[in-house]
Amino acid sequence: MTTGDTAVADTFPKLLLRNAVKFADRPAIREKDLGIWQSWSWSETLDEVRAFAIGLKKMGLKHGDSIAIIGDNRPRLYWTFAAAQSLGAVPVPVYQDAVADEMAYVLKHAAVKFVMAENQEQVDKILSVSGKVKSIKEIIFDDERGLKNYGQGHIRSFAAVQELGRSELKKNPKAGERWVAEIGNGKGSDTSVILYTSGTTGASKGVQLTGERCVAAASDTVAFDKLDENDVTLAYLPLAWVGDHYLNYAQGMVAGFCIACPESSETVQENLREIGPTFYFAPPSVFASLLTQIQIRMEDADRFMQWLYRTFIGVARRYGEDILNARPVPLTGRVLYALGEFLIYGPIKNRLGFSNIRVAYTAGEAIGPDLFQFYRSLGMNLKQLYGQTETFLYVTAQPDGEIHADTVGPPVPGVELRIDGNGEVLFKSPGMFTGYFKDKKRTAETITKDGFVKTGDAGLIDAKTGHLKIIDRAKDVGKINDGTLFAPKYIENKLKFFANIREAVAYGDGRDFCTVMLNIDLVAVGNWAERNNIVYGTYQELAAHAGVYKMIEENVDEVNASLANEPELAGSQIRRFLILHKELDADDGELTRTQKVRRSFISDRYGPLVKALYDGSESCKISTEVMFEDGRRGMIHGEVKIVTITPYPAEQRKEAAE
Amino acid sequence: MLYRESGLFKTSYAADQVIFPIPQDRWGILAILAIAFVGVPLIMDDYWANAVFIPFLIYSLAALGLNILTGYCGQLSLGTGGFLAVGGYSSYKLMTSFPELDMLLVLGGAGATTALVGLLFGLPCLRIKGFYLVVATLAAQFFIIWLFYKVPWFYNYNATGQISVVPREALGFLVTTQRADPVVRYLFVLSIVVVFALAAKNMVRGRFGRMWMAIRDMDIAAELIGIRPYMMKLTAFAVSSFYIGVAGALIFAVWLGAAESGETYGIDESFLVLFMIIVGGLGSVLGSFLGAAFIVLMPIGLKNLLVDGFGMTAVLAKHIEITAFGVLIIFFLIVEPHGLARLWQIIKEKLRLWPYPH
Amino acid sequence: MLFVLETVISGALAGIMYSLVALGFVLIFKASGVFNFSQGVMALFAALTLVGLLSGTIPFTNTDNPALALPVWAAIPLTIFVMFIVAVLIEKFILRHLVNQEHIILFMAMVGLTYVFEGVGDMMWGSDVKVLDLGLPQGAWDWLFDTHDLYVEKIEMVAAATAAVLVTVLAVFFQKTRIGRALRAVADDHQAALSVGISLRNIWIIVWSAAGIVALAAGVMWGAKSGVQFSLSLIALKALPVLILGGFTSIPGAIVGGLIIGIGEKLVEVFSGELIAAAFAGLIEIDPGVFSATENWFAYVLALFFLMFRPQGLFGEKIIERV
Amino acid sequence: MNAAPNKKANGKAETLLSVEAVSLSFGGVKAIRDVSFDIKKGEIRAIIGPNGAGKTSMLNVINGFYHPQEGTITYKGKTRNQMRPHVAASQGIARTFQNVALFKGMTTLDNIMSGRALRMKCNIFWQMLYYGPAKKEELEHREFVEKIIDFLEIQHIRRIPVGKLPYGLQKRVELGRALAMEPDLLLLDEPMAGMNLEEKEDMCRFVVDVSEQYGTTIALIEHDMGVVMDLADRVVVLDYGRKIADGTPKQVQNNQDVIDAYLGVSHD
Repeated sequence: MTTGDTAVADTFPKLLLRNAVKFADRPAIREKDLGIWQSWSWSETLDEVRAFAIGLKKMGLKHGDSIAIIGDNRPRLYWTFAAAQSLGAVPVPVYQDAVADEMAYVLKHAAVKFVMAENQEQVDKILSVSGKVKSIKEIIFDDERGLKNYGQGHIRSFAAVQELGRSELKKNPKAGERWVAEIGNGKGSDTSVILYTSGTTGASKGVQLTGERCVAAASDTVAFDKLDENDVTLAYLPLAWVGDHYLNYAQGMVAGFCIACPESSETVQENLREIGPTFYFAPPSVFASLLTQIQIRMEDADRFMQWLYRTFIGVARRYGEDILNARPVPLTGRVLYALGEFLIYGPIKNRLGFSNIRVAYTAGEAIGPDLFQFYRSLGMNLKQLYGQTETFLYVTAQPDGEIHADTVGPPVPGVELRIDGNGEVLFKSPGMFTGYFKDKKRTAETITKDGFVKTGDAGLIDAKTGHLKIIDRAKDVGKINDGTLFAPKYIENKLKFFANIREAVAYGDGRDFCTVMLNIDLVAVGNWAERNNIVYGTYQELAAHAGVYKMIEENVDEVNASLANEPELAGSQIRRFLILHKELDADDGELTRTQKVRRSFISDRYGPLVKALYDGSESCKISTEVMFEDGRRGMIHGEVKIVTITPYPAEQRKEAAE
Repeated sequence: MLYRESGLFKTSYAADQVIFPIPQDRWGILAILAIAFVGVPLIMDDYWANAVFIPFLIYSLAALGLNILTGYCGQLSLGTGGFLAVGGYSSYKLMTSFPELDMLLVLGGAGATTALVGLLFGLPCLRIKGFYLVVATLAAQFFIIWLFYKVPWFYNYNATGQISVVPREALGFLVTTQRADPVVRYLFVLSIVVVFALAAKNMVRGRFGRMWMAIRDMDIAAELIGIRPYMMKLTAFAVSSFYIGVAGALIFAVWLGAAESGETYGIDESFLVLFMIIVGGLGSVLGSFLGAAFIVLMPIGLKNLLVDGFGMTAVLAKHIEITAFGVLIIFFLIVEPHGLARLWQIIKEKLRLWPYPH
Repeated sequence: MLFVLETVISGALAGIMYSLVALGFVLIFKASGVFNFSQGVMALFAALTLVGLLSGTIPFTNTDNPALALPVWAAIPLTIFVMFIVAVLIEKFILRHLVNQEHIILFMAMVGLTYVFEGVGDMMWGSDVKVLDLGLPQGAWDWLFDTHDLYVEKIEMVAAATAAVLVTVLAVFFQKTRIGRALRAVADDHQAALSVGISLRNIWIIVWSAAGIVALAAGVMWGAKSGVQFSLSLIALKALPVLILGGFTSIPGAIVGGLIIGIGEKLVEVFSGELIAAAFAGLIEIDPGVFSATENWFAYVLALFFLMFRPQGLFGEKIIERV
Repeated sequence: MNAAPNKKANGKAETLLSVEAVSLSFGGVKAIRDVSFDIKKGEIRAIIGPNGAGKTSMLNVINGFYHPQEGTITYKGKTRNQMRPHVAASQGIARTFQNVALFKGMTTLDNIMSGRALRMKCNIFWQMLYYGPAKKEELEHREFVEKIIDFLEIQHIRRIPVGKLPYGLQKRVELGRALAMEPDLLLLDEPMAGMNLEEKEDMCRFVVDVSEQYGTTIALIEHDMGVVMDLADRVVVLDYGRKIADGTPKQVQNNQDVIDAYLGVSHD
């Protein structure tokens, strides 16, 4: 078997061949299945991939064909990436919770020939759109349950394809060598994967990434965070998202670490605890909901335990981050912190599954400073990064010891960064994409003449630290009629840092003042309601409750106080707000699949509410069409109250700061 | 608080089914064993051996035996005293008939004999359930005691009607009579109890344990999934009696050195062992130990407190002890019918969830 | 032959004692499904209390003050009152906390209660053997002895009469009175009992008081004959086979069962040794003396055999298993 | 697990069990009167009827819990009228109960493992050592049981004592225990009783999946007519212990006697 080292291995299949020798018996992938963590070593992984790849070849998958991969994080789906890449075919992961129509668009756009689907649910979806997507020739499924009677020629199981490959290997001893040779001939400049962005606006775009660039980018960050074959991650992020492909698949291949697939999406928390990863990524929302969970559970604890918790969390706030950053800390602080580690931090990290974490990242949205510091003070090395699909994730990341809640760190090694005239962040990176698939026009719009990629995000370089700070989407930054700068996301994030507020949509560009629409957090507010004996049946009822409004009003007021502190933004204090009568939902198109707000869509959908926010009315009737989980449609009707708030005068900034 | 289970995962069923899947538990058990085998012998003398450690260990063994029958298989028995007597007397007969026999074999023989007797008195369980079975076991209790009292062959025609132990060795160490070193006697009993406890744990966590518990929880359903209730109940009788027989032999040969059927192995013993498993926890190996410790140690503690501490007369202390016994039993049944083992489980669960309340 | 008759009569009279204790069991079992293992020691406790009151014992001091001694007519009602208090305490501290528990748990609680009775009884009244003198006639019944050459103790005849009266009263109570019917109902269905308008707790108190009175009767009879001492509590164990024979819920069963066991064990005790020795004569030498003290186990073995063939008892109903 | 014979395609499947002229009475009460019907291999056979029609008694007769006074039962070609339940179990008859009959003190895993009782042979001495054959056997069967747990989607309650589970899950565990026996004939006594709509749908799916995936023959009692019409290949209707109709769901639905029985027309 040919082996190469990283310098030569410029594609993932080559890395797989290397790992099968270099880390032969070390675990490559695990999956919680049938009650235990089924594990495959790197050499076993190679066997599985080889059999499947040769089976695929036998079925007619060729260089340049594309194969869609749809499903949860399963070893066989990961192997499909490697197997396809080994044949020069292009894997196209698709969000598994996408409805059939969304899926059809991607499948059609990528001219998918093969589909690897996780289970019956996905196979059924594919079959329902197969009329529209003529390019599909073969469907392969992983979980055989319920698919027994789908035994027609072009639908077969993963195992059957592997069987095909194995019998070929047996019949034809050269097949294995030929396969290895084929990998050796694979070019790093070939497209390795096409990742479709979920697209905050318009139809999704297929970001083409090449093997050599992927490997280069991953190698840089593996070195940056000193990851090696002893690390473990939990692979729970959607396969179709760049984060999973980068953090788990690419870094796993480069560093040779083990990725662990949870039993199901419901058991992620539990599986996380079992696996105890050393490297972990989660968006801020996950960290926020974990913190909420901790707080809620601690509220039920007895008084001694609450006292203990509060005391030692206080200790952690005082000393924790300094200890983590290796800054000088008085001896008493160290002793108290060690005691806290034994009594509180250790157990909490243990409950969360964070005991073994060496490096954790968060990204995607701004993270609340309190939230960020909470985890860091517990001794967890949580850092921020900024990235995009187009750059194969990393643009900037915080190095150990240089951590700030409000920055996303300096550019990672190899990345060039610049901010152009209108504040937009541009970069050039080793992992950069080669273009949008079948979309020259938008490719040209995004890549500048000198090879920089426009991120569409507005940001600035912090003068003191040299770190990048992201304010908002470049195109979303606007002006209030009086000329004040209006950064909606900045305001929204400030609101969302309150546990009670789940989503916020701010308006103000081209208007006289700033207003917001809010979603309350059903868990946090529901818990509050329970403690205060407030009975409610639905989200709508709870959201309209006068007590809830009062509580939220206080939160909004605090945000205003903090905005009043910033001269540029004092004018964009919130004057009026309302609490939406339904939760914003990706199924209704209000959020993207990555849970980002689709601002313009929401403005259209809730036009009457936006109008009411500015016409001074006290309340507004609204009817909204919603889609239920089973695909049925229905209407929600309601009357939404609107509250007016007095802003702080800008001169009060000093007092408010105290 | 002490538990750190994050990062603890099983990649095979074998690893998932070990007795103590959590490392902290494993270390805890190892520490206890180390103390028991190395630490305790350092302070061992005749008083500690005879008053505390040996009775505790032997009763743990008896409680284990009864727990298999009552706690796991759900068959209530008040014949423990009688079965202990069978163990004691058969060990005596074996020791006197075969002077060369190693004590380990004597114990095995005593256990086997008791198992046979247990089987015999278990036969009615085919038709009898619940309280009615208590009668069968009481019949065993009284009949056996009567037999050993009335038939002189059993006590080798001694004028006293008692049986007295003779010096015997186990693997070359003298373990019986007062001439034996208390450390040796203690270690001998300890080793036997550890082995039997391990075997019991293995049985109850496997196929037999499940079948016994199935019969305990719902015998009709058990039969409909193919378990033969009669066979399984008899197995439980046999295994349980084996344990109790060995315990009975140890009571006679290693602990007391002499025995008389009605005195040593009376109906009170039956209740005592039953209390142990109630207080300790029905259907729990750990509970058998906790229960035995509690029932053996409580009177000692109470006596020390009342007689030495408050200067009460021994008679009054005895009465208070009896009352306290009754009150504690009732208290346990009301507050924690699943015994000390459940209490430990709750504490352990709290430690695992720490600092969360649930 | 006369000796046989004498043995039978003596057995029957002992059997009545068993019946009295078994009656207490039945009462409680019928009404609460609780197997009151402490019935025997309750009899002991009742008898001790009575003796204590009669001789003016100051509780917990183990000293008598003759000035405080009560006459029989006052001591008996007072003892009954004490048994009522005991019933209230048992309900308050034990039964109400164990509602809906499994049978084995209730049974064990009763065993625990046995210990409490024993300990408290000893502490209150002292643990030495007491003589109970109620002025009941002692000695043999001369008339029978003179005319038929039968030796029967008067006290035993009194016991038999008392038992007969108690049984009759209880039977009437259960059959004819509203409370009695409620008590029967409660055993089958707690809800049904509630609909009669008596709270479950009161029912328990009534039942336990009644059982206390029966225990007192048994304690007095047994105590008058053999002195009040710990062995009295052991007749509780004898009541168990009686119940097996008679059925756990049948009052007549308790009586008949008591008689069968009383007579049976006396006959076996007296004659089995000789019979067996005779049967094996010539084959092996058997000392008839070996077959003495069979009273200890005969009742259980008889019950055991009985169980094999009629598990529901003489008067119990056939159990149909359902799924 | 045996492969599924494609029953729909083959109308003349062989008979697995036939009940002939069976009568059963308790004391004077006649629970079943002269009932005959058969169950074909691989089908889902429903037994329906109003309350007290003798449906559960019929199941009890089939698996040997009750012994009919008259009539015979032929199972796998062998005729019998007396059989102990554990013998029925050993011949491949498994069942669930109307009121869940689980082992309450045991976990989900142990409950389903206990369904493997018949297939585990290791003696008690190996068991005491938990080593060698005993361990091997435990692990093999554990793997099998895990597949059932996965099949029934009850992974999250694996280690929870069943007494603490909600009713719907208990029913699922009970089905799991029956499946662990790898039965040829599965008797389900009102598998959906007391469930909410969602649980019912799940259970229906499991029953269909069991039939398709493992090819198990199923006889089920069910009150929900909708469920019966969806699931069953053939239906037998009992009323007051008598058989009043037998046929496909459609035939039975249109049968006048059945309509009368369900509407409570008097029986004189």
